[in-house]
Amino acid sequence: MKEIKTKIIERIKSHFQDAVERDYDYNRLDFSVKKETIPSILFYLKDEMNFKHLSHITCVDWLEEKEFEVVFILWSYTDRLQVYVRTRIDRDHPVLDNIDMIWRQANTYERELKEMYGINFTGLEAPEEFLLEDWEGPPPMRRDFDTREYAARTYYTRPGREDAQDVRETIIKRTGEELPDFAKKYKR
Amino acid sequence: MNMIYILFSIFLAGAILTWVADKISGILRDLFFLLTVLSATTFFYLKIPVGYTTNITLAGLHLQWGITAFGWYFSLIVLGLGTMAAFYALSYMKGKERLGYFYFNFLISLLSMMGILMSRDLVSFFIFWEIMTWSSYFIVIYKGKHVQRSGINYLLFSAIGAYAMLMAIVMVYAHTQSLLIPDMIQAFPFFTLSAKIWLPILFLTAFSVKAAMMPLHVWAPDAYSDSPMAYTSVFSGALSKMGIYGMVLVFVTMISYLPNDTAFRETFAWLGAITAIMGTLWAIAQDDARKLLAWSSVAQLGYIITGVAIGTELAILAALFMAVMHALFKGTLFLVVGAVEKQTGKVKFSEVSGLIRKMPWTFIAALFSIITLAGIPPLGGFVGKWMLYQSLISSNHVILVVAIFFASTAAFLYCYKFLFGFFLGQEEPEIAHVREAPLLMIIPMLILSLLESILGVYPQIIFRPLDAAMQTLGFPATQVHFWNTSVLFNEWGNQVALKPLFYAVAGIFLFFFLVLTIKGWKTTRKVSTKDISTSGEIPKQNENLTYSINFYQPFLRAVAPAMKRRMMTYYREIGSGLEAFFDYTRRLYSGNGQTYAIYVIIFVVLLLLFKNSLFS
Amino acid sequence: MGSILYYTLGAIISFILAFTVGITYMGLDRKITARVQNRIGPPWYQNFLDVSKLYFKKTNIHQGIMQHMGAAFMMVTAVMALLIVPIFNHGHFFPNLNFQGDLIFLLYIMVFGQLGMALGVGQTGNPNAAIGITRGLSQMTGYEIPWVLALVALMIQYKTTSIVDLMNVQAETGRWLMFSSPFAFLAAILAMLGMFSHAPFDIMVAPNELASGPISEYGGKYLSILMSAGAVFMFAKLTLYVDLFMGGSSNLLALLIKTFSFFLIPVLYGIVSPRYRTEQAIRYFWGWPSLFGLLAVIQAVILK
Amino acid sequence: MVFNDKNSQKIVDIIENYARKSSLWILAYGTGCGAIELPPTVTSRYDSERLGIHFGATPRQADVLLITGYLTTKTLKRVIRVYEQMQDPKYVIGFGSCTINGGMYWDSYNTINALDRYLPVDVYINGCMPRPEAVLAGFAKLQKLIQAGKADGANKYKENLDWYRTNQKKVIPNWRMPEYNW
Repeated sequence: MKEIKTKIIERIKSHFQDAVERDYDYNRLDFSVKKETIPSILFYLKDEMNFKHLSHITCVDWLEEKEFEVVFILWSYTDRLQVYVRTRIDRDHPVLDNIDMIWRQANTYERELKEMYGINFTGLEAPEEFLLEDWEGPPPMRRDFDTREYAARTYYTRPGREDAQDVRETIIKRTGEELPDFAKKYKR
Repeated sequence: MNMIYILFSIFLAGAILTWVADKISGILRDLFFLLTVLSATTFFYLKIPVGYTTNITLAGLHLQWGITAFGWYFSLIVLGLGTMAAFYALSYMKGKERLGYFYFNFLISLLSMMGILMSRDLVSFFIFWEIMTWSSYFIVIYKGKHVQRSGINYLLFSAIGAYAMLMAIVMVYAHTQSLLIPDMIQAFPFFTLSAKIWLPILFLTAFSVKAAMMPLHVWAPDAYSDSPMAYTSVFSGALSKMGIYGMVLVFVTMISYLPNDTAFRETFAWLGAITAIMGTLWAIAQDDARKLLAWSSVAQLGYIITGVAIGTELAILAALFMAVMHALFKGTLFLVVGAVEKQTGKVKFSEVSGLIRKMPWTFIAALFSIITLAGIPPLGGFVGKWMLYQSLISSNHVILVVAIFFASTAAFLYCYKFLFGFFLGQEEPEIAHVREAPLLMIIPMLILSLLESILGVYPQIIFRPLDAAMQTLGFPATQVHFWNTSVLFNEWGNQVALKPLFYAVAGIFLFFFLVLTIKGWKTTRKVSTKDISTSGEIPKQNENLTYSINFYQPFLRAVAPAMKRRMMTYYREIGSGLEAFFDYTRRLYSGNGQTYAIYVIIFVVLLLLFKNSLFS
Repeated sequence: MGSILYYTLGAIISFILAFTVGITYMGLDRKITARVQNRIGPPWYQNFLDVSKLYFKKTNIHQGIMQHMGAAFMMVTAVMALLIVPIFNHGHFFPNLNFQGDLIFLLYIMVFGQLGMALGVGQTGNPNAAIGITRGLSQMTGYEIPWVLALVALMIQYKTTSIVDLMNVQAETGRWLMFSSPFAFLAAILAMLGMFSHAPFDIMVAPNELASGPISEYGGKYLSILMSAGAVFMFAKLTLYVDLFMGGSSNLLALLIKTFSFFLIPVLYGIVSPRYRTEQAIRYFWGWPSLFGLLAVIQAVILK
Repeated sequence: MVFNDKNSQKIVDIIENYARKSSLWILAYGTGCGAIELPPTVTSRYDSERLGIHFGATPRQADVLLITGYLTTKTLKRVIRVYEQMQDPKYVIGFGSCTINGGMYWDSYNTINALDRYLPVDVYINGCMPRPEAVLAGFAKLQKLIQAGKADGANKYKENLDWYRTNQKKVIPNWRMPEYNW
């Protein structure tokens, strides 16, 4: 496994100078690249390195750094190795290249990310709304979206639950941890 | 003045006038066409009584024209269906091209069918037979180049039949020195054995091509579905019955005198049954309504052939009754397809659905005809089916009964497919503009379907001429009560009284219909076909939920082994084999003088060898 | 006029009898199934409650006139079959129309309602319903073969197509046809499994797969009438089997015992069976059952 | 059926209500996590069929709509349609705390909190999730209500349609449902 990993890192590094690798697990590799490199590195991984399977596309909201981190998770059946390809994009203008010509199923994940985070994939074909029907608010998975406030505004809340606690406060009370600064801003 | 001459002159003059009038004015053409059909029909039934004969001597040949009760019975099919189809055609063909050509051939084909029924000699029989083939061929290729192939197929198989018939006629003339059919029938018992065997085979080959029996049926589905529907109803309803007409004559008059007629009858009965089964299976697999009906015609003619081949009195009765019923319902169904085609422009089940509210009268005609086709009481199809089963059972054709029963059970599948595919299912926005067919098209369909239901309760209407026809064929005129009541009897004395059963069915239906309707009349509401339980999903307006693709897939999977091979493939193989053979023979003509010189020498040498070996 | 009244009265009385017995049997079916599954199960009169509840529904919907009539078509078949099948020996109860009791007519009138019902179902526009119908019709081509073979064997052997005559034959010889024509009996019994569309052959109504198939758009009074028709039809078919193979019955008790013992066959077979796919069901019927039918025909031709 | 006499109408009502209460067909429409409690309820262990309770396949045949857990706005749309496709008389059972006050999803951006604002609930069954015993107890309560003629949620819905519609349209902004013709 070690040799395979080294070989993969070498080849990727030789082709994509901006790739920063991270190796922290037995069968997992991690590359961070610029967002312009995304289609070419994915193509390369699929066609040359045998990472035939796109497991998932997911997103992390780095609110403090004003960035989204989009993660492509790939799997190779021959090497039994998982590769994460990460890229960071601007949170205010989240645009990324559409990759559903590489994997057809990427279309589904991209539509999900579009609805849940508001990331625009250039040239994405989305015939209709996907998971969120009739949604008019901001993308709900962004961390600055206040779901409790939204629910209280939109849905009737039956009286009797006013004492409901924020689960983070309970945890802090029990463990004595410090609440991070960014979290205090969205405290309930 | 001879009445038969007048009848033929009406047809011929009418056809020519229609053709000429087409160049002048459309209305004049339609008028001439309709007048010809109506006047010929009226003239025939008023002026030509059963038994009318006339003798002609033409170039030394003694010919005879006349009408027997048997021919008269078939004339009901030809002229009845012809008139209805003619009315229908006026509206159906409106706005199409080359109408003079179409109407001319339509009339000529009616003329030729009447000619066949009135020929009492083999020469005019053959000539009319050929006219019928050609006129129908011209209508098959009416639509232009893309239907050329089915036309050629049809003509090719008809040619096989015609050659067979011609050979048979020559054989008969060699034996009897007369061309009259009665003479042939009288002389037949005294023919040599080989003639006795070959003559029926040749005649039956000719007739089974027209009746689309199994190995010779391949032309039928294409030809039926490619000609205009107004003519297809005559084509499938009446023209194919000419084959049955001939078959009955052959089986009744010739086969009975054969020493081993049982083998002959069994073979043909089984061919008929196999035709019925395979036709039904292929009909189930079709998506095109015209093709479905065409295969169904093949299958239905299979039943009739079985009945004819069995040859007992009840079996022939059943076959002849079913011939009329088939003309009625298959004629109507083709007209229905024509109406749907005219109004929506589509003939495939997967492309159109939910027409019941748009074309209710067409639906009623289709419903009655389908019930008749399926043989479900209390409509007319049941009478024929019942007599056929009884005749098969009482003559101990056990496995044949089951085969026929399987075919008619499987027929429910395509019956339902026809009604469901066109008229039921979801109402789509694409058919929102569809209107009911014009009155001139609906009325013939409704008249025909009304006849079907009347014959189901009062079959004696058709049994009376049928009885006369049977007597012409030499069967005794027994069971007088049979013709005057609506009770069916079999040979063991079991009976079905149709009238009380019909009233019982109607009464029970009305009672429960009323119960259903009265209960909660105000709170019963009608909803659209989009308001169905789809697990809460709301179907969009343009979303077609009708199930019409791969309709009977499980059934077709179960019978797949039987449908793996098609007869057409074999014919194609024979065709390509022949082509290769001819291609090889063509090389004999090398164009080189030396080669021909060798041929001559070889020929002479061979002659010498033969002469020495044979005649020395 | 008097005879018409007599027949009508007979029809009503036999309808009530068939309805009661049929619905009770349906309830008993559920009870037996429950007991086999180690449940208590519903009371035996549960199906009466179901039918009446459906009939008492305050609102009803239909998708068109054919659906409105579909249930009535089904009822016609059920009642006609009941009127033609002799319920008691010698017709000393109301003979209804069974003086003509013709088997071929019966075979065909049985299809009348099914086709009518299929048309009604077709008009609902529900794809599940149409799929159910295609499966049902396909399966029918399967079980008709052994069933017709069995019937033809009986008809040929005893030279009659009338049910009454076949009953008289059994009365005269004193032997039930299930013993004198065992192969025909076997073929008919195996065909009966499909005819009742009970468990292994119930793919046409598969409730979880097809949302109960043909009846998926039927509710309220329509479903109530359909269930009643099903009960009456079932009783008519059971009586037909009793008449053909057990020599009919001379009193009510014998009728109930005989029909119930026939009824148990598909029920018990169904409880322990999984479900066949359509083509498997068709091939099943064209296998052993048809072979038994052929043997029956051979026996009939030999013994004729 | 028209009975002018009050007493005979009463008798008819008793018979009709008895039939209704003894034959409750559940619509097999599983929402949320509660649907998993139904298999034990209907199979050998608890055997609800002895009370006449079993599954009907489609809304046309069913009498009882079980809301077995939280309802997202997306599912609510379907549930409303299914409920309106059912035939009178029809009953709704709210199942689990999610239907009562939102349960553990009370602050989620896409689940409704109180079912009775959107559909007329006849019986609530408490618990997260209610055990089959509780389910049967809930059905017994519903049967009592039906026999007493008090389970008239459908009428309530019909009479207060405007109020229900307003609530429904508030959470389903893009209202594309076919109109419900009585």
